[in-house]
Amino acid sequence: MAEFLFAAAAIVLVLTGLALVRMLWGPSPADRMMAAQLLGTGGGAIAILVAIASGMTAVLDIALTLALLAAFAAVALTLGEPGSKRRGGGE
Amino acid sequence: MTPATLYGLCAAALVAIGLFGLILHPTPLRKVISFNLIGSGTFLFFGIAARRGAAAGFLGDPVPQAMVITGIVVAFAATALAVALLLRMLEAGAPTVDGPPEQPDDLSP
Amino acid sequence: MSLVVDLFMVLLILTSAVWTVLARDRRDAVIAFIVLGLQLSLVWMRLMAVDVALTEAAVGGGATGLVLLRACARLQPVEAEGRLPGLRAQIAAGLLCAGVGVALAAVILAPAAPAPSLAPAVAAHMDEVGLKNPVTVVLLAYRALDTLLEKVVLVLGLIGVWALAPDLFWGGRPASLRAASPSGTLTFLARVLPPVGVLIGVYLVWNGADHPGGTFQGGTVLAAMWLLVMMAGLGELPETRALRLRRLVAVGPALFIAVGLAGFWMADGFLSYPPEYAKPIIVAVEVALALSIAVILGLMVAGPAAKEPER
Amino acid sequence: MMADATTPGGGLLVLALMLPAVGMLAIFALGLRHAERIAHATLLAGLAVALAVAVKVGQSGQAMTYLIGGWRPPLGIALQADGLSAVLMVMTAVILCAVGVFARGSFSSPRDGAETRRPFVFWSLFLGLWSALNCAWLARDLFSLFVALELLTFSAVPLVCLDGSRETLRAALRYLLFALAGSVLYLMGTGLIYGAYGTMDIATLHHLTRADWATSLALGLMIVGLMAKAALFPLHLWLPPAHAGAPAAASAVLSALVVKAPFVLILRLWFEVAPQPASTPAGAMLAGLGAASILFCSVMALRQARLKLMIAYSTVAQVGYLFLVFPLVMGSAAVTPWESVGWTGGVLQLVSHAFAKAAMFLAAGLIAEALGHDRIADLGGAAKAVPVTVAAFALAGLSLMGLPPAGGFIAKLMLLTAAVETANWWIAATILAGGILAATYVFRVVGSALAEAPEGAGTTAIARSRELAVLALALIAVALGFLPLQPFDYLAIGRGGMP
Amino acid sequence: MSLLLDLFTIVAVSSGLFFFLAGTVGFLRFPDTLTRLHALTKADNLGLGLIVLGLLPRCPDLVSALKLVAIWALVQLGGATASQLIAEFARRGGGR
Repeated sequence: MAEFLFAAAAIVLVLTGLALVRMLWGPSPADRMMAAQLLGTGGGAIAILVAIASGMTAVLDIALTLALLAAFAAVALTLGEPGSKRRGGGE
Repeated sequence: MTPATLYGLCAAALVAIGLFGLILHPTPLRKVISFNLIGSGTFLFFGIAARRGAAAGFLGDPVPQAMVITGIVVAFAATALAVALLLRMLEAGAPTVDGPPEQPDDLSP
Repeated sequence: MSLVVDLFMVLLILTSAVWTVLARDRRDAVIAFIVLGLQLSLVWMRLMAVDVALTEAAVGGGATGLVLLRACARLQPVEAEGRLPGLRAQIAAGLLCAGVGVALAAVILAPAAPAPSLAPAVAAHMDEVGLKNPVTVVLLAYRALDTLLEKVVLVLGLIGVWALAPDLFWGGRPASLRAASPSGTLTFLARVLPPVGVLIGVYLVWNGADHPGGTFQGGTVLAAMWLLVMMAGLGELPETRALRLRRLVAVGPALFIAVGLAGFWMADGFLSYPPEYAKPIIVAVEVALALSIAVILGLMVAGPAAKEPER
Repeated sequence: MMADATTPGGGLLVLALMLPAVGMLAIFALGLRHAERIAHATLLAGLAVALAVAVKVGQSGQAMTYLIGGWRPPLGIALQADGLSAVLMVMTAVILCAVGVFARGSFSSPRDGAETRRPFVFWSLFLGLWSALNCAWLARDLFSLFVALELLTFSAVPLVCLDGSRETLRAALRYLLFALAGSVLYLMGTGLIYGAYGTMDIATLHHLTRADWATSLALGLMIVGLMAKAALFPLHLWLPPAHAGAPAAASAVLSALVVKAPFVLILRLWFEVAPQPASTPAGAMLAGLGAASILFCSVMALRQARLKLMIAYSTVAQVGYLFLVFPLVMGSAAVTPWESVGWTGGVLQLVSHAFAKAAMFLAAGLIAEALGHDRIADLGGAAKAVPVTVAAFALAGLSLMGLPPAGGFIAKLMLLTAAVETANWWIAATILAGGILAATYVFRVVGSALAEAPEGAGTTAIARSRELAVLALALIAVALGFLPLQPFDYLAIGRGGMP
Repeated sequence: MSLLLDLFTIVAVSSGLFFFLAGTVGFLRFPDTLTRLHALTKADNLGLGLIVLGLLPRCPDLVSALKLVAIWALVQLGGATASQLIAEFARRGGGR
């Protein structure tokens, strides 16, 4: 069973890893941030699969931390942007 | 090849990539990000030393792991200080470390 | 099989790293750096360093990402993106960096055999400290001096950030963290998440004595929750002159030093603990440190005072 | 010498490390009202501790050791004061005390008790800096030394931009970026060392290191990182604007003490960690860069229009002298390095430059306060307005030039002797040329200060105690010249067990 | 019994993987930001949810099980708010 769970973790890694393509292509910052979001969720899934498969329950705390801070980057992205009066041109 | 060796090579690459950015990027924020990249690679060196040193029932040598935690704290503090400094410099009107001092305030999109 | 997966992981990491350096837009670079932090936390898990993985997850995804994104938001309207210099400089620098990378790789490929390790020494003296998490034992007993000085570094860093305030604003509040366009979603999150987050933060600190976790991981989570409340506009940052705040910052390092000095007559000397009380003392120090770390990190992210102190 | 056990009185080393940190936290937690009082009490206590350590080391003829928490290296961390550390500790304490007296004039808290930025930041970081320096002198663990370097960076950088102007902010940011790059390279080296030897303890490493490729790379990375922090040519670009932009009291500490810490670390790496005999080409390269620092930055100093910038360039040049030590010490196989003239000359140059440079920066600060500017061309009248200060500047200048009877003279003479003995003629030529250049830029200032005041130039009165503090530093720099011209046993204390 | 349990885990985890696959494919292929956001939430909601469901019976103790549920709940909360925020951000022009 452990092998199956490890394999599942590997598959999640590959699938969410592909989302990296969106991070490169964008085109908007929102798209890139969504890629980060998906990778975060994937990271959590990988951590719990590994934790249960290996019996190292401490690894669950990694997933817990990742899950807790999942929305943090998205919140930070929307800070002061672009509601402020001085709108900027990034590119 | 063991995973530790593989990630060690990855660490070497991270250092090289970060160094490239640190040398070439003209703006301070990008230099700070590059510094963090080098830092990540450096921490990984400690990590593979720890993993290779697994012994006495531990899956890794805890001493370098503890050092990495200390290092991450310090790197965060350095990043926060550098960012505060560059934002303050911006208010005082000098956005780059070695580039032209000022940019017009209203770049239109 | 597993090596193929590792290889894929390395590929992902290098992609993020290269993009962090090459992305045109600085915000894209920061997002790539956050992604890199997530990936590195998985790598630390793979290297069986759960304590470090927790730290990386809390700092890379949380604290550092927030600092950098906030900087982007404030730079965006004003500062133009810098461009990398011309091709010739890129090739020269690239060769230099590749040289460094290859030299490092060569060292990695020829490891010392047998690999040197302090793990047996750590294990041999664990009983004298009475905790079961070896990393915490190293941080708070064997190498407690480093940990103590690192807390002093944090306080100095905070003073350094505060020092950037204009004279007029000294002692006032930092610039508001509030999102420019307040949204109901954010408010909702900031009401629901912190209670859970505080629980998890406390759990990480408490758990750190015997299982992976500890002061810094827990403290960072607590700081993140505090910042979330500020960003949603549900609370106001304190004035930097407030003595209660200052004492909260100082309590952790001060208690650590006091415990260390008490060791001169309670135990074998500076930073040694009487064996029968070692665990409760260390836990008490950890709790105080976590509190201080949470406040320091929050204040460092918030930045120097940006308003005149109220009369 | 292995750090096996805590020696009697070793607790003093802990006090040296912790007292300033406690003072810093107290200032932070109690607010400004007590800042100056806390700082001065800490200064006195710290000076007493440093002197006590020096006396104890001298009496016992043995290094003092303290094992933190009773844990023996390589698991634990050892603090150790050998002869060199003791000298550095006393030097630091004396200079900081003088700067403390000087700074009362510029950073006193306002009468109404409201907290203001500049005094609060200055005094708290001043004490933080002291902790950092003592840690750098005493720690015998490569990673603890990394933490010491970070402490140093975090307390030094904000001092640079204390006045908040655009130029100083830019200088501070550039300084921070160089310092961080240096730190990360140093840390990388320590990581490789740990991977190869499984310890960070210097005494343990001394018996372990092999002359292999991994060790060379690790040491190379660490030394390059430290070079950036010590502002060795061509990594010196950050220093002049940073040291010139800081307030005089801070500049004095930065130039006299802060740049010395990375150099001392290089010294330790070179003689205590690196497999012996150390590589000859690497030593020659360090000396070559040192020589380039001396020549290039002395010429730059000559070309500066502003006094503080001139002094800052002179710092880079004088730090260059320190790096000449490496090939000079290797040549003599019969005697251990610390019994050689070259090593002693190098350490003496470090100490005498520290006193001389602190005196010069403080003098420049007083001159600028008195005249309202620091343009070298318009210094006329300074000798009349602040005669003691100008005299102190000239005395400190003697030391930089290497003229008798100043401390710099004997230091440079020892380096010169060592260069001749080891037949390093180009080093000897550089030392002489550097002396002539230094004489030129010092006399340029003194000559200008002795000139008549221009019509209508007003001056501000300066407290006598501050002038005397500057003079005291300059006199110490000169007094070092009366030491005998031979290797000192004191500096070799604690090195008996080394090959 | 144990066979049945294994089967349950395999089915649930595999369906979770399927939703991750669907989410990623949609995220890569859909033409505009908002529809991509929809694809993303599928992976968050169902992918992780099913994996947690499949792992629950294998938890060695109650605390781990509670943590699993907490992780799922936090990802739900975080994912929902994050996509909401990103959507608002994209609608405002996304800093382009």
